[in-house]
Amino acid sequence: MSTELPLIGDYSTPTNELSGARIGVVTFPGTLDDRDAARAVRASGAEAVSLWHADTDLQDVDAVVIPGGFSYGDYLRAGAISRFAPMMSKIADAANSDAKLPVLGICNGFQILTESHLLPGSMIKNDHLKFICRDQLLRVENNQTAWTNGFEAGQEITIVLKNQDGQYVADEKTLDELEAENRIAFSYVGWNPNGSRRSIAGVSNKAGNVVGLMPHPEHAIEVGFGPDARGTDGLTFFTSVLTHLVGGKK
Amino acid sequence: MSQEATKEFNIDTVDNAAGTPDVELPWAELGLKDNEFAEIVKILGRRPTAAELAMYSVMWSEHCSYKSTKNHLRQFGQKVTDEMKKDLMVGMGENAGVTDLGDGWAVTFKIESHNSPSYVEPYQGAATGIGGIVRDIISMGARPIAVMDPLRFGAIDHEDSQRVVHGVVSGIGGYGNSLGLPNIGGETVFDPIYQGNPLVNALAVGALRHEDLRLANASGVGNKVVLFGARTGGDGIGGASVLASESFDDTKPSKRPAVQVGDPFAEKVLIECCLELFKASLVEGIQDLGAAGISCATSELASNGEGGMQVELTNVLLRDSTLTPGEILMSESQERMMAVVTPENIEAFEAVMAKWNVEYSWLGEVTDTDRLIITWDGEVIVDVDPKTVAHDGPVYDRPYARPEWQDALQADTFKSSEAGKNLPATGEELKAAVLELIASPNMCDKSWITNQYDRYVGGNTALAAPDDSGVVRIDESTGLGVAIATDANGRYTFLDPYAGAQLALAESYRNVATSGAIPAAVSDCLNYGSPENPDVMWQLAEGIRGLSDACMELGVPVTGGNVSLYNQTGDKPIHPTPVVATLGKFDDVARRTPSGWREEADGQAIYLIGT
Amino acid sequence: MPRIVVDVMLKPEILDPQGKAIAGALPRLGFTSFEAVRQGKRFELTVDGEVTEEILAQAREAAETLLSNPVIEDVVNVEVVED
Amino acid sequence: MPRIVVDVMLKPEILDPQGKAIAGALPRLGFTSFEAVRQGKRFELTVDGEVTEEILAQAREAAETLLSNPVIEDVVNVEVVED
Ligand SMILES: Nc1ncnc2c1ncn2[C@@H]1O[C@H](COP(=O)(O)OP(=O)(O)O)[C@@H](O)[C@H]1O
Repeated sequence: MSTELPLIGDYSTPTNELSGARIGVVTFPGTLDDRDAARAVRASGAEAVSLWHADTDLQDVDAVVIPGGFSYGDYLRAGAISRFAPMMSKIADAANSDAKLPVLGICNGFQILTESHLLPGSMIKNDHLKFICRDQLLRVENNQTAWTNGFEAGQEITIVLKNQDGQYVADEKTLDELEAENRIAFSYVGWNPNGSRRSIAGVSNKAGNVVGLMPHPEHAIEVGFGPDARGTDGLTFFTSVLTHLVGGKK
Repeated sequence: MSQEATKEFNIDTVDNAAGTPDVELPWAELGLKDNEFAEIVKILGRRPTAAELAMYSVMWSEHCSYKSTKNHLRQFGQKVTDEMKKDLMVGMGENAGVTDLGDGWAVTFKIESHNSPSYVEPYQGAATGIGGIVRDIISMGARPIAVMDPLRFGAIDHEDSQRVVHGVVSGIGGYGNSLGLPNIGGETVFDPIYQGNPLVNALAVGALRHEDLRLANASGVGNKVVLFGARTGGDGIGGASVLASESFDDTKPSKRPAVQVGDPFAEKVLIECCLELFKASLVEGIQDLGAAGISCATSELASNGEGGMQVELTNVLLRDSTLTPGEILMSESQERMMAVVTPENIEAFEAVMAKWNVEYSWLGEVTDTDRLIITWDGEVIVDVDPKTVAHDGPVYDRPYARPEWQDALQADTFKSSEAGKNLPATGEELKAAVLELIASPNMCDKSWITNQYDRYVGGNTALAAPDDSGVVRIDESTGLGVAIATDANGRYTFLDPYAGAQLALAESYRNVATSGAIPAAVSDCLNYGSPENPDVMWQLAEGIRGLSDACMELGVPVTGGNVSLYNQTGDKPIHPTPVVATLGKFDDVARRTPSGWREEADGQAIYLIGT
Repeated sequence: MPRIVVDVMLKPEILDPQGKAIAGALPRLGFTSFEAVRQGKRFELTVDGEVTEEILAQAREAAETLLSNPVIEDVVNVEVVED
Repeated sequence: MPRIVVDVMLKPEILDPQGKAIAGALPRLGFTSFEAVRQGKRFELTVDGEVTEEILAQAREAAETLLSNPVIEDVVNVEVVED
């Protein structure tokens, strides 16, 4: 049986609800990687649930992915306008509540999370001023978060990097804090592709339920369609959160 | 008509035109020839109104009417066998051809040029080139799934090349990346012949379910015509619009932009919005707005459908309130679409617009008259048979002849040249020659370009740069997909216009075949100089003859394409450059074969196949 | 119609990649008098009618919340321009 | 150090997608007093020493040639700011 390219908001097929977990994927106007993120969620065994930026119903999801793209064209600043979406306030509340909803922000999603102040710092234009798309080597610095517990600490992984505004910046005090609190989740290995401070590729909040990173794990989940045409390192992000949800290691 | 409106625009109504046969009209400035203007008067039985003149002049331009090439392009439709047509669901003539893929899937693809705008303003010119070709794909009812960009620039070390090359590449990336369409390939060629005339061709491919196929036609009396997407501005009307004379008095319109600026965010929203419309079957016919804007959309929708169309032009949402009716009809503002909707579906249509926050306005409806009637505040300013605007434009049999210099050109081999006397003889010299060759800008690594393009978005890219063809999966459950390669060689085609076009096809066909796909369809972008030059016209005629013969020989139909003429700097035409895109089918892209050996396994055998 | 101009610059301690690129290009074009360059944003908000104190306050708030990101940027100027 | 401020805006007749996106967002955040928004660029060129007429002329020329794209943009302002 053939399936159609799903419209946004229609991730019903094919599902594989082994874990019973429901993971929300948010779509803003201009979001690009929502269907890819939904595919990654399904590939990990969970159910992908479409969340529309203008809605306020979190639909009882167990975790949320804010995917990449150019929401509102990134015209003002990446993530600047999306941050004010009704769905974002719901997500922020849930992330900060006792339930500590796991939230993963990828690329534009990371930018939205920093604009929302759920994560520290911000992103400015790449130091070389160009869009860059490449297979990127990362080191998992913190495997104690909801989205990284399936990795070994210090493990090197390859996932896709593609962005225009990926240079992570924060003041020195914040950077020191991040380091001291082990909140740098990922750093670039080999070459720093956008001039990020301290080679930071991703960070987490204090509780470890909110993680943001510039590279795209959802593009490295399937042999033949990812980095090097082989890499599937991205899948572990999504299986990690399932482990987290069933009370596995943090 | 109110006195106010008369004063502001001096609206030239049909009645007024009938009563004032001797008013001078700026038809020559609008690019019409005297015989063409005379033909318009004959068709209408009176002088055209300013608005009608605007419509005819843009629709009868070379760009929209193919008046110099129509007679030759026919061969693409004639040199076909039933076998070649077997999988063809929509052939040439629509916005893009559609090929059956099996399993209820179809694919549509097309290549187009945006050469001259990309020279004037490289970033925006290239960006809007991507935008335009993607809208062609949407208008077939398809979801765009990938883009490609065959590019040709002047010498890499020329002072102007930096502006053009970096502008074009970032424009293509800036727009394509923001749409979420993977860039799966292209070409980059440097040659001084393209110095003042770079070639920026853009290809888009889309996938659709058979039942979602939409065509550009307006049928069903009483159905409503809607314009949606961006507002209409003065884009593409050009500097000081000659239509200023539309107001036949001294009130000058405000400035018209010399270039169009693309809004990829608006286009991305438009894509999703259209797909929802298709899925819910909310539009009967749909047309993208590109060159010739509303003139093109209304006249094509009306002439392809049954019946006529009535449109009230003051309903068009404007970005610039000083636009005259003729300018509104000619405007090339980007990111707009026109659709025909049944009255029952209006509410649902508006709900989709509201969801995506897209502006729209109801312009008019389909009528039973066979006429395209456009009013301004109720006054009739256009009353034409839409076919005369959209399809019955002038057709020219331009004279052509094999240039006298062609023999000398072919005789002038490298071996007989000064440099040729120093052909590498020793191993050392050969090594130096090889190094020189691979260091040339045309041979060297293109990742400095392709790394600025997102090749992963969508999660379906099975091959992209540096492979010989791009491969995308369409159906996740079966692996069904397509391979596409674009190729051209202006130098070969200059030497032999017939064989050169065939070689372009042969190369793209081979690239698709070696990736493991079965070649199934061809789209071409014919970049040539001025058709009024018999030498160039001969190159063009030979190119089309060569390509159509080769398609017949290989059994692949041309499903659509684009002709770009007048590519020249001063009197010097570019090399004839027919860019050919071949599309191949995969029943499972898992079987795609990358170029080169990627697996780190020693001991693989290398074969050389062919002659 | 009057406009309210809002100017936003990256905070001085944040390296500005665009400004740096321009600073590098200027001397190559013969413009040698400039020590440093920074690139920021200028917004023009058009107001239909008079710019009241209240509207100006709105503009200031929009400047701080939407038009700039206080983590990396400063609003350096909000002023009314009459045409 | 004195700075020369150069303001560049898209020509009025050119579509400004950035301004459009902001204009769309403002009312959703309760800022309803603005008819239109346009987004441009502000450059600050730092001068080491006094801003002579000659340096100002250089800045004007740089504004027209490098800092703006005359096909789609206008230099709307070049002025000296002393700190
Ligand atoms: N402008 C471009 N856009 C996208 N891909 C490009 C472009 N130019 C070159 N490429 C890609 O780079 C790779 C190498 O190109 P090229 O050096 O022209 O290869 P070849 O000589 O084998 O045709 C190919 O995969 C081609 O599709």
